[in-house]
Amino acid sequence: MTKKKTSNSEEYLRMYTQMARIRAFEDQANKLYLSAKMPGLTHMYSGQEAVAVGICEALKKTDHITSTHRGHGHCVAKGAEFKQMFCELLGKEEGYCRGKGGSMHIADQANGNLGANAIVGGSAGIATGAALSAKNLGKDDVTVCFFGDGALGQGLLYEVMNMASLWSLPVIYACENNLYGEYTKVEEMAAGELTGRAKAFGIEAFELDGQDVLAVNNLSQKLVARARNGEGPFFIQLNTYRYHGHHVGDINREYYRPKDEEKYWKEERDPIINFGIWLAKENIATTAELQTLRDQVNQDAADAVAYALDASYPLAEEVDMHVFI
Amino acid sequence: MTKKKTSNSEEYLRMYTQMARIRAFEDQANKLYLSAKMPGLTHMYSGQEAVAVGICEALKKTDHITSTHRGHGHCVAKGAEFKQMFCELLGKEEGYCRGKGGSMHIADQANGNLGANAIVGGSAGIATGAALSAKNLGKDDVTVCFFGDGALGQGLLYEVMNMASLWSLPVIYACENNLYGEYTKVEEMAAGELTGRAKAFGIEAFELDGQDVLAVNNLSQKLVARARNGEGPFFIQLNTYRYHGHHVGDINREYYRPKDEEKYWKEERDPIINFGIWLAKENIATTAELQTLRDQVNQDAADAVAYALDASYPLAEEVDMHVFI
Amino acid sequence: MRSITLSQAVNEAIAEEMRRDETIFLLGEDVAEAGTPFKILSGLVEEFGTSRIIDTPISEPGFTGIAVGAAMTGSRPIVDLMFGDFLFLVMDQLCNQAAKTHYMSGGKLNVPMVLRTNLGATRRSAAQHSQSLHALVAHIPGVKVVLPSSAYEAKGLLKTAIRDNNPVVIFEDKLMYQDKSEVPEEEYLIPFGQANIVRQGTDITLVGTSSMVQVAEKAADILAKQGISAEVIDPRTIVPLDEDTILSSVRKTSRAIVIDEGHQSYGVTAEIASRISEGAFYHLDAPVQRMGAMDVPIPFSPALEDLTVPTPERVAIRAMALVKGELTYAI
Amino acid sequence: MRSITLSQAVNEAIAEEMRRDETIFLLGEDVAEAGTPFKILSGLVEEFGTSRIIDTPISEPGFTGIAVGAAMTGSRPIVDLMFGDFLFLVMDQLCNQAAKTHYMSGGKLNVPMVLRTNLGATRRSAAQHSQSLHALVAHIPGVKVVLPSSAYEAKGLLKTAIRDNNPVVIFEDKLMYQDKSEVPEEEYLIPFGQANIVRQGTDITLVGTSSMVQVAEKAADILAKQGISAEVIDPRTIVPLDEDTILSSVRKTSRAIVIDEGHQSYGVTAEIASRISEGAFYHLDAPVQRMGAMDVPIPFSPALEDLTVPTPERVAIRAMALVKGELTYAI
Ligand SMILES: Cc1ncc(C[n+]2csc(CCOP(=O)(O)OP(=O)(O)O)c2C)c(N)n1
Ligand SMILES: Cc1ncc(C[n+]2csc(CCOP(=O)(O)OP(=O)(O)O)c2C)c(N)n1
Ligand SMILES: [Mg+2]
Ligand SMILES: [Mg+2]
Repeated sequence: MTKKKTSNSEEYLRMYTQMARIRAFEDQANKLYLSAKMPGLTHMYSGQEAVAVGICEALKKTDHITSTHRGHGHCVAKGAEFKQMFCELLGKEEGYCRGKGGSMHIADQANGNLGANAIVGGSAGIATGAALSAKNLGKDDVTVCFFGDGALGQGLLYEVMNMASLWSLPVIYACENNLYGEYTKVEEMAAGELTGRAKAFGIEAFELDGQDVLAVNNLSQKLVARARNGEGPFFIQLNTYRYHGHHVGDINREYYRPKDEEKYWKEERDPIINFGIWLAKENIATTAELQTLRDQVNQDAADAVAYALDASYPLAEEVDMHVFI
Repeated sequence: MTKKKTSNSEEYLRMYTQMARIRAFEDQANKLYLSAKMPGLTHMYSGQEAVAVGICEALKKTDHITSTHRGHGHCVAKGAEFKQMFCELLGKEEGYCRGKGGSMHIADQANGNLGANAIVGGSAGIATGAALSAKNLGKDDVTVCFFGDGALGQGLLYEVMNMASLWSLPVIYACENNLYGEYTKVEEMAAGELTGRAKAFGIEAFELDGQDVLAVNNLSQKLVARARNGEGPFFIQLNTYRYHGHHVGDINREYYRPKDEEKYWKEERDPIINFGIWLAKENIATTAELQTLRDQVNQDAADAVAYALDASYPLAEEVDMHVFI
Repeated sequence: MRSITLSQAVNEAIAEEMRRDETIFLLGEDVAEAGTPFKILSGLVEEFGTSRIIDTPISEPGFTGIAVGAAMTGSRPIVDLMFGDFLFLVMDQLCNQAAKTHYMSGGKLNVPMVLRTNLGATRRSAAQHSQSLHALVAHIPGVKVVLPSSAYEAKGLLKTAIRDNNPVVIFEDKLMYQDKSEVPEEEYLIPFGQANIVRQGTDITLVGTSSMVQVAEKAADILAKQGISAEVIDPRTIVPLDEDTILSSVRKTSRAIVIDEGHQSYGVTAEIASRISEGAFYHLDAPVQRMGAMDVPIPFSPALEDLTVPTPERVAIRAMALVKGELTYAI
Repeated sequence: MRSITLSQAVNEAIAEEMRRDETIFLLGEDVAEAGTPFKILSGLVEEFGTSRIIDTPISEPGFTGIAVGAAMTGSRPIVDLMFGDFLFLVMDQLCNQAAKTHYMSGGKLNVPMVLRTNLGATRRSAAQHSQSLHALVAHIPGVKVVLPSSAYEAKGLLKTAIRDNNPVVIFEDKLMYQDKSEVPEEEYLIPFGQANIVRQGTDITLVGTSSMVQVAEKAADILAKQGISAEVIDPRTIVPLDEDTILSSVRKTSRAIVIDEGHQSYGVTAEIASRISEGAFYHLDAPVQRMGAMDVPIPFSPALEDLTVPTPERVAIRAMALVKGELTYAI
């Protein structure tokens, strides 16, 4: 952990809570899948919580984010509620997208989340466009584009980084390097240095421990402020790890990823555990208080799941609504 | 000029001739347009001759190139004949593509030219694929991908440079920076350093005076040899200039490009004039000999035009031939 | 009434709408000082400045994606795609993103963007600069598809497109940019989904889109000389499609030819012909005829290119055969 | 005869062809050790090594372009495109480059590549992972389009595709990967452009593609119980399309329904229905019916998704109405 500033204890606890909420959400989502109650597949964000929370806690509600197929964490971190999220995952009418989007398209317009995206790298243009829009309309909103290391393979990203740089747009490209894209290692997919991909376009680029929520938040605060000030764009590479398989169904994964590696990240690098230890050490919260907090969050998630399971599906009439406005 | 090696006088004269042939070809093509004998529009390569010739003279016949909308120079440099080229430009059956491709799709398979391309950047994949193919099939052929500064805007290029780097493919990306893409300056289209775009993918990149045919040829020889040897890919930025408008119809262009600038390049930086001066100075050829050579080349071009104007169009039956093989 | 070119009509439509609504901006290649290679947008950057008339790098997928994001967040972008053939480059952003956002978000997000591009062959521009690809976009739910057939149509339809809250793709006919037609000085809009009966007739219905409206009209002239009265219908928008106007006409005439410059197979003519066959089956005296572009890449050679697209003469010949009952089975 | 899954059939087809011809290689995302997310290609990298079964970065336009170039220079690449929805990303390389190269070069270059991808909804994968986009490719001259409807078909058609000297796109039905059918041990190829009469019948022709062949067969079962004899035809390839077999059938039955999982409007059903209406006009007792996917982005919610695609029940209902003469005008 990089920063000690107990005057911020409320913020710290909020970050801890948000990380815990993401973890709780994903644990429930995974259970839903394992108990065959979830339609389709979904991608767990567990392990990467410090990235979404560290960044989103540096944003205002009106700032925008774009998200990915692994998008629950971003959604929670940007302010979404469990109930509407679970309803969406289960295809229910009360879901954020009335059940029409599902996990891979969950969006939360009211909190500035422009949506998950099932096309890898597909939201790079959208994020950059939101930044251009803000600039053009005279708003000081900043947009964060979340994407995985795998999305570095998509040419679209380079096209829009070039324009963001040419036009000094208030956008931050947040590359979550969790070491894999599906079942392939990042080094087999990406030549050269990842941050070099942004520097080539004259974009200031940073590499960071994505498990350290304070470090992520500190840098984000600075870059968001600078972006608001017209000094953008920026690029951050956040080194992190996904605990689960590529999706909930990816159970036997030793052929591409050693168990030891998973063990190391889960036991030594867990962003929630480590931040908890630090909070206790700094006397911001006791271990027991943190436990209570996590219990509460877990209960909230379980309640929301129960609610969503009972909620109703959209009516058949909805099927051809919302094609056009 | 960077190299003096009079033992190579035959090669030097060949380079001079090839450059003169390109210039002669373009002058005739322009005349065809101005006299309304050319169907459609075409893009003149005049001014950039040292790039195509310097590079192609470093290649074997079985090496491949891919070309651009501004492709006559590459085509001549890779060994094509005037007659079939003019026939193609006029849509005649004896053209390299039986008149079906025209200027923007001229290809010369027999000499390893995989074709011009009317999609900016559209041949980056093709060139990289030709390199992969050569490697896979155990051939030692090298592929050169010609493209303009404007093509740096296309994401496809970054996707394939990444793969070329990951897989060490024998491909050379030759970026002809002629300062403009259509009516827009390169600095308004490209953020950062151009060579940085390749270095980001771990590709060795070079910047070079594209008006100096010997410099271009020397570097090309080296890189082609290294690529043949499995040390590719490489990237070369060749700084050059197009003398005409974006296409033959782009006549009033002062609003985007000052006359002075054109004058400077044409008078001070002409690759043919300057190489001619050097050849004379080195006693490789007299000014008169070079004049004779240029006269001959001009005559050849004029004869080929006359031939092509008289040649016949493909028969109507051809219209639905060659959709499938 | 004054006459202006289609190019001027487009320019006016954009200028008027941009004056009315500050959230509109336009982006694309060489749109500012150069005013596009077709000189359609000349003068706009002088009035609206470079933050609203934005020159982009040659990055079609990128700037289309940027437009999608801008449209989702309060702006109303107009994308200038220099050639319709470049649609292939932007399909993901247009069809996976823009077209689906409103639906996928359960109606919460929307994408009020216009993508202006063009169609049309016979300019000797060869296979990658001559395609008419509107059928591809029409197949994807969530995008409206507009095909103006004159300067008048172009202005009224483009203004409607700019005010629409959905993604709209408008295809201008490249060969028509310098064609003039009467265009009122006063503001007008042409609603989507309302076909135009260009000419009344009783013997046969010619449904023509975009460039093919003129072709149908000229064919109707030829037919008139033979005593055949052709009704010419311009659907104006193919999504939404005004089936009613087309069906009423065919129920009256009992014969129809659908003419479109896209490739014939799996294209626009098939959809319109099918809807006619479904909705006017018992009125039809003969199978609905389709005339699209040949199913070949557009050849460069003038000797070949002109063979690939429907012409007034070929339409008239087909119409006469139809009227004379010579097309009992397939062509 | 042994039965194997469609997934195994594809695997066998590729392995057999790769053994036969060393110039064939395969590339795509997670195709090597992972054997694709659908586990279709498991075992191939072990036999053929990483230079012939190539894992790529997530760069669909890039690796499709690479395949085009490789195909132009002596290799025969097979591109694995994980989801049919990603076609939008590769349209330029597929349709502007691969499809046109042979024609534009006057027959001198050719592009013997296969792009394997899939189609099909109802997997709860939502709007960007459920599309059936074969109509888009079929509209572009120069690409063959193949739609296998079983393991047997998949193997025979894929082998033909790999030996074809043109760009071929083959769409597998995602929901069928684990479906078994009888597949001989001996080598066989299924020629393109030759429809399969899956079941003989006299009262109505059901033309079904890909996933919809099973739907048509099940509908035929339902109809049989009602005393209605349906002929089921699987075109196998929609480019080239075997019009003759379809027309012969409709001339016999006088009624037809075309069923396809792509969106209905401007899609495959329109083309096939049009060809039937043109070629069997005077034999038709009622308008040809079209049943495609609804013109909506595919919704995630199971409650909605299942409504969007044709089912055996809905096909049977439509067929009965048709046979009973209830569909005199439009539906
Ligand atoms: C354009 C595209 N190609 C392929 C896929 C299939 N796919 C889904 S997630 C994924 C891996 C993405 O890796 P990364 O960006 O690193 O994100 P992570 O899953 O690691 O969070 C792939 C290949 C897709 N959804 N979109
Ligand atoms: C994908 C695509 N976008 C736009 C165009 C239109 N266009 C043709 S040439 C050109 C400029 C290309 O600039 P550059 O690559 O620098 O080549 P140069 O013309 O300078 O040789 C443009 C925009 C095109 N042909 N293809
Ligand atoms: Mg990853
Ligand atoms: Mg240039």
